[in-house]
Amino acid sequence: MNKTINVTVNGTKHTLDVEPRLLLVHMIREVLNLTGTHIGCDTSSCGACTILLNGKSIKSCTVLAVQADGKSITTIEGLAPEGGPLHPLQEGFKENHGLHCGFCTPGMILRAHELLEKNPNPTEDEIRWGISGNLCRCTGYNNIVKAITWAGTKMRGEETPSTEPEFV
Amino acid sequence: MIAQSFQYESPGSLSEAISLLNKYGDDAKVLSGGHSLIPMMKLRLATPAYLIDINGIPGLSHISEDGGIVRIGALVREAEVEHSDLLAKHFPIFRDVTKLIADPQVRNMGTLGGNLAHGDAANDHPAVMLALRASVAITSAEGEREVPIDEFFFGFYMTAVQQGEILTEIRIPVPPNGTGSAYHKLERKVGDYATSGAAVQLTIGEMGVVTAVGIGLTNVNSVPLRAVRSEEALLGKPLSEETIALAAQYASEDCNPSADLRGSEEYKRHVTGVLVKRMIHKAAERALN
Amino acid sequence: MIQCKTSKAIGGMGHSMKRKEDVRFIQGKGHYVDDIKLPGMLYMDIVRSPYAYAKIKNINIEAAMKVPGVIAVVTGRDLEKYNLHWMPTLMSDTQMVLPTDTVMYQAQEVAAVIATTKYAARDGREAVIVEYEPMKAVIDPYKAMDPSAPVLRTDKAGKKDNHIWHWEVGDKAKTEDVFSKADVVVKEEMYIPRIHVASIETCGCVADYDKVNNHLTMYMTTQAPHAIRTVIALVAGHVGLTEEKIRVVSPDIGGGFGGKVPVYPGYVIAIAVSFLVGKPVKWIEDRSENLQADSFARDYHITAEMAGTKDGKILATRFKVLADHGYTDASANPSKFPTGMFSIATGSYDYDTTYMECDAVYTNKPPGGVAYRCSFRVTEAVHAIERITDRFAFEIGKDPADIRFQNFIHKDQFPWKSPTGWIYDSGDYHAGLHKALAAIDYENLRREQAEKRARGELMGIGISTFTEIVGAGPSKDFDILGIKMFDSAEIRVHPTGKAIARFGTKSQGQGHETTYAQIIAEELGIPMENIQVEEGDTDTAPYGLGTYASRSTPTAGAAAAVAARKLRDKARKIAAYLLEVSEDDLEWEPGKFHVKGAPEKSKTIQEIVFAAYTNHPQGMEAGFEATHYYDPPNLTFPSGAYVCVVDIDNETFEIKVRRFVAIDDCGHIINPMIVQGQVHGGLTQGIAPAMYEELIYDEQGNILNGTLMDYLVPTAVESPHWETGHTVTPSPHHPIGAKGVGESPTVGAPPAIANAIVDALSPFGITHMDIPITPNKVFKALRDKGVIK
Amino acid sequence: MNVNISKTFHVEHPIEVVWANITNPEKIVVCVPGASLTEMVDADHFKGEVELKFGPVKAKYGGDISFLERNADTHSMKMKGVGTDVKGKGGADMLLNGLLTAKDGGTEVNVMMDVTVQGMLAQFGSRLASDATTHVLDQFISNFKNQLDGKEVSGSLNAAGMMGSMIKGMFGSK
Repeated sequence: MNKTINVTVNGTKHTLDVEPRLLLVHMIREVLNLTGTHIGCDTSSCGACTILLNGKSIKSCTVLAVQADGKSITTIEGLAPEGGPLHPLQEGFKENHGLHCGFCTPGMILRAHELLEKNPNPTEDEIRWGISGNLCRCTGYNNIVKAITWAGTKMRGEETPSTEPEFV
Repeated sequence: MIAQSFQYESPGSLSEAISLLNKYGDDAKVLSGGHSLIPMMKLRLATPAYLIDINGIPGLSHISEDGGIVRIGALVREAEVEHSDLLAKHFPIFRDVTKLIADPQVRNMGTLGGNLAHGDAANDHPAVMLALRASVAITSAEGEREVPIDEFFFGFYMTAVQQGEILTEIRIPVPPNGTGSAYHKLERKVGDYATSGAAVQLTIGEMGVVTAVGIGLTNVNSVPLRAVRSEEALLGKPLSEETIALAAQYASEDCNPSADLRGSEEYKRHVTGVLVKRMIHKAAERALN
Repeated sequence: MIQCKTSKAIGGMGHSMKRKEDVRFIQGKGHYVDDIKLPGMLYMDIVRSPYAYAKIKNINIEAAMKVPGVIAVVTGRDLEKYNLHWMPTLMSDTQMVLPTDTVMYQAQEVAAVIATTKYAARDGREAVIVEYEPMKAVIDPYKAMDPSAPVLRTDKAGKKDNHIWHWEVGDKAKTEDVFSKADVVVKEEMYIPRIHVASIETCGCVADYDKVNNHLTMYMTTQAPHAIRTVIALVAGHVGLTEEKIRVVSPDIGGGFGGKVPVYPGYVIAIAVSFLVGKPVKWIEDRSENLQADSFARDYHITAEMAGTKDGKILATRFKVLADHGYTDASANPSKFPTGMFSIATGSYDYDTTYMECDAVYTNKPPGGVAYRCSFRVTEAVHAIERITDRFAFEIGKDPADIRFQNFIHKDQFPWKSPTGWIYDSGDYHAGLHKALAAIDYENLRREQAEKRARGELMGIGISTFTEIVGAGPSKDFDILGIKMFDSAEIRVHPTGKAIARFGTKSQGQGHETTYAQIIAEELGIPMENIQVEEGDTDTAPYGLGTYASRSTPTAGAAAAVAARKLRDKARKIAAYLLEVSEDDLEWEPGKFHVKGAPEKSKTIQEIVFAAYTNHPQGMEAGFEATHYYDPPNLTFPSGAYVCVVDIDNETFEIKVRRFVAIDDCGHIINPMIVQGQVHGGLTQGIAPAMYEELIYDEQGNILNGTLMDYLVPTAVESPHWETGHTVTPSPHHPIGAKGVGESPTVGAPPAIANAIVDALSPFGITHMDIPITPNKVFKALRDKGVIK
Repeated sequence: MNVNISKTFHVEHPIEVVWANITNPEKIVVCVPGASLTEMVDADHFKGEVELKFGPVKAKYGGDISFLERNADTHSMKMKGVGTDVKGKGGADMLLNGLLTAKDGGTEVNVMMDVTVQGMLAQFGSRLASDATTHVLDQFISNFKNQLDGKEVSGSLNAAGMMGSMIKGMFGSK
């Protein structure tokens, strides 16, 4: 038996008739066609499907769409206006080579979003623990840490550090 | 990975939830944080016909203190446990344990009630609750009953929560001054289930004598294990390297770990002793500060 | 030192240009296979075997067909009618698409369910009931070699054992002679575990067959779209799908690492179904399917031996390998090299005697032997030589750094012919190791270690100085299924001076859209911002063998440079015409030709290109386009010196990598930021098998860690803060002096870590530990030595 | 995946009575919690089903059971069950060895259970398998004792339910 839910996604209200077993990530990707949110595992291990649910980062592969009824969702597509200025995290990832294949990136950025909100000036160790629910197979994490640090600096209104690689 | 179809109910009150559980019986499952249940459903290891989502029920999300008891609603999220100042004040162990549970996103969803009600000795809160000598409130159509934590776990995925019942609150006695608590687990990588874990709370009275102690162990027995002999080795005596070593040795001897991908039985026994020793030291240090 | 010939505005080689591809990825606009949605698209899900070895007695599809939305269930018997139930592997072995009677490993494809929605397909999969008759599985490769073992490949007529092939290289008699006379001989048994790339995006495809036009468009996660097109034509040509009717599109790929080179049964079934029903069919693996059924890497059992003198001179090595290939040899090695480039195992050291042999066997495990960020068995080779070198140093009581300096091939000895016949192009191993040791402050670390040992603390320092072999490869020796391993570039410069360049390779995160543009910018002076790079569409890109084994820069990168140079030659002619001087009077500077001695008389590349369309010399072909198929004269031999420090908790035996310094030499560097990024990523995929990852099977052939809950991909917490640097020893034969780098760190890191851990435990007489080295294994090793009771 | 567990217990019944019980398929099969006998093929071969439930996880196996040995002289029996998950997700083989020894007027019973699991349960339930087997054996022993004492043994029993209701009775405070 389907259930009608109301969700606000990236600021737009939707009323959807969904099967109770529909996973939130499938609602986002298949029903709303927001394909920036990815699926990397079945067991809430990889974090590629991370989105913000009422501002909190969650793994949308392990949440049912019906559980989002009455709530608001932010996906990577909603982080900054299309074609408009990038969010400091998006900019930070680009400037600091915080991504290779790009598959984990949306989840990583949304997780970092909540991390910086709760802790605007995190240490390297706090960042590493803060993104421990997100797997990246390409970057070795050094530059993701650097990207989040850079974004934090920018969001605090401070001068951003150099993005040149320390590769001597 | 997609779950088998089920009927979804989101009751607005506890009584409504309980009547649904009674109506659907064995075919119904309670959905709280869902981070143990939904993966099992996606793998179709679990195929409940009815899912009773209790997240919309008011009155289950509190952390409060009254009459020397800290009360934690079953729906309190791990992230809230992690950041609660009230809990941090009385039980530094919660900061230790929550940091080691899964990852931040899972902690935003996962609940303390669910962690206990799942009845998995590999979960971390059971050992903590043993150390803190908590009790658990379980509500059914007949009302509420309070079950001491020692009488809560019965086997793999088996707890005192029966058909038609919901775990509603966790109650922890506020310890006296001079109490400290600590938890650590060994994990293969961050977010993993424990290879072994130890939770310790102890109270140090005059002359350095241990006046109260609780020690719980994670994932080294089919049910969460209280290290009874380890507690006895400390209780009523001044804390010393000898008593601590004895407590560690007893924990190592009394646990029943099985060999698996996390390690051999011998290794698990060994590190259980090490963890108990370290957590006693850490709890004692906190007790004295 | 990296020196740039172009300005940052042009962005040629040596500049850390920000990546062009990132703009879409950071905004969620990457376009991966699972993002494709076509009208009328059907969804496929696959029924898999719960048994490692079993006869299929019956497949009951009745209930599945009753599931709403399910339109078909395809079995091996259905494919058999079209002779599509078997297919060739990249090693010319054979592999089932769907079985008709026997399953050979757990999670093998058994039947495919086709439905109108993803959810219905999964429900249908659950409703297919397969009756099996389980048989006793052969899991241990040594047992598979036993004459009493059941013959697994009964489909092969006359097959009487589980042996696949034997390979050997070197001088057996001479090696035996040196070993028998040597002062010192050391030997270790080493297992390089079965591991999985676990790229965050799993594999999948959308097969879109158009019945009216008899045309197939195959969108798929492949690192080698052209080779795949040819393979599809070879497999399905007999049903009318000939190569001109096939277009393979590889959109953005969420990590490959070699796992997206093979042709998996799911792809072929999707094509077959689309062909039969005339509708697009999407198949996307789950993570557990990916881990359990896709090609694995490694699984080499190596006996390594080294002979030397008492004072540390290496005289000879000997390696004997047993390779577990699962039920079919589905590696992706060049035809002539069934063990890939394992023969690089003589390492970075100057000696002339070696003998290596390898036997490959069938077991009831998933097929493969492909890649984990290194496909050609270089990781296995480097692990063997770097571990046995340390073992030798330990035996004679010499510092592992000293023994390396003593035996390194000197930079003046290049090109150097190895005892197995490779011609190392260039290297400066001494410089690399000196730099790494200085960066980590080696002497002080050894002092600290001595103090800690006195206090009973466990600290270890490990070194790995490896020689890589990448860039396959010269066509005289290298092919995949007969196709020579060249690669290609096509550059088209538009009249306004902006360009599009297309390649036969396919980036999976390596940043080709940026680095290829930089190579062309370097050669033509057109700003890299104005060069659009495209890959992955066989209808538009020139033929190439794809991206794996760190071959893109050595092959397609070289092709880009050569094609650009063809254009520069043409530009010189046009410039001479426009400036009314002889070609010899012109001098090139990035972006323009000027008249020698009169720099104010010049034509920019943009002016020249415009003229190529508007005002070109009589008799000259119009336009400004060039294509090149580059056949490398040799492989490239990158190298590295890695030093690692570990601390081991002396009670719990948890291992922490305190510091890790990696100095890489990949010749001339195109983009330091990207090279460093590749090194970081490769190092994390080096620590992974060294300390965390291994696919584990029980005696019945059940995979015990087929999800990411138990297959331990490192997070940011396990992955240390990598310290990286470089030396530059250009490849003398490569047009831009570059070598590959992507797999170097994955090759070099595991022995550095293993050496460090063994070093920490060496006071207790421990001389070797198999990776992944876990606290549990350290505990066991110390217990076996009686250190722990 | 293989789990091997052995337990020894004492019952206050003469060895021949115990022997008669342990070698009677209709009696022994129902002592396995969740198991039922569905068909007698011949004296040594029969068919049965086992339904197990652990929290949210349920598994149902159907299969062939046979006596490999029933030696009245040595009072030793071997029984083998070959089961298949009814949803086709794998199988489980169980070897049950029983050895009786007369002791102190009663009987000492040694039971060894050797369970090999293949498929889904082996893959995802590795933590469960060992505990589950122990649990099943404990329940088996408890049922076996009850049966000898003439108490009721429910064939469709599920482990969690029984344990839970027992506990509820003991500790319930309504």
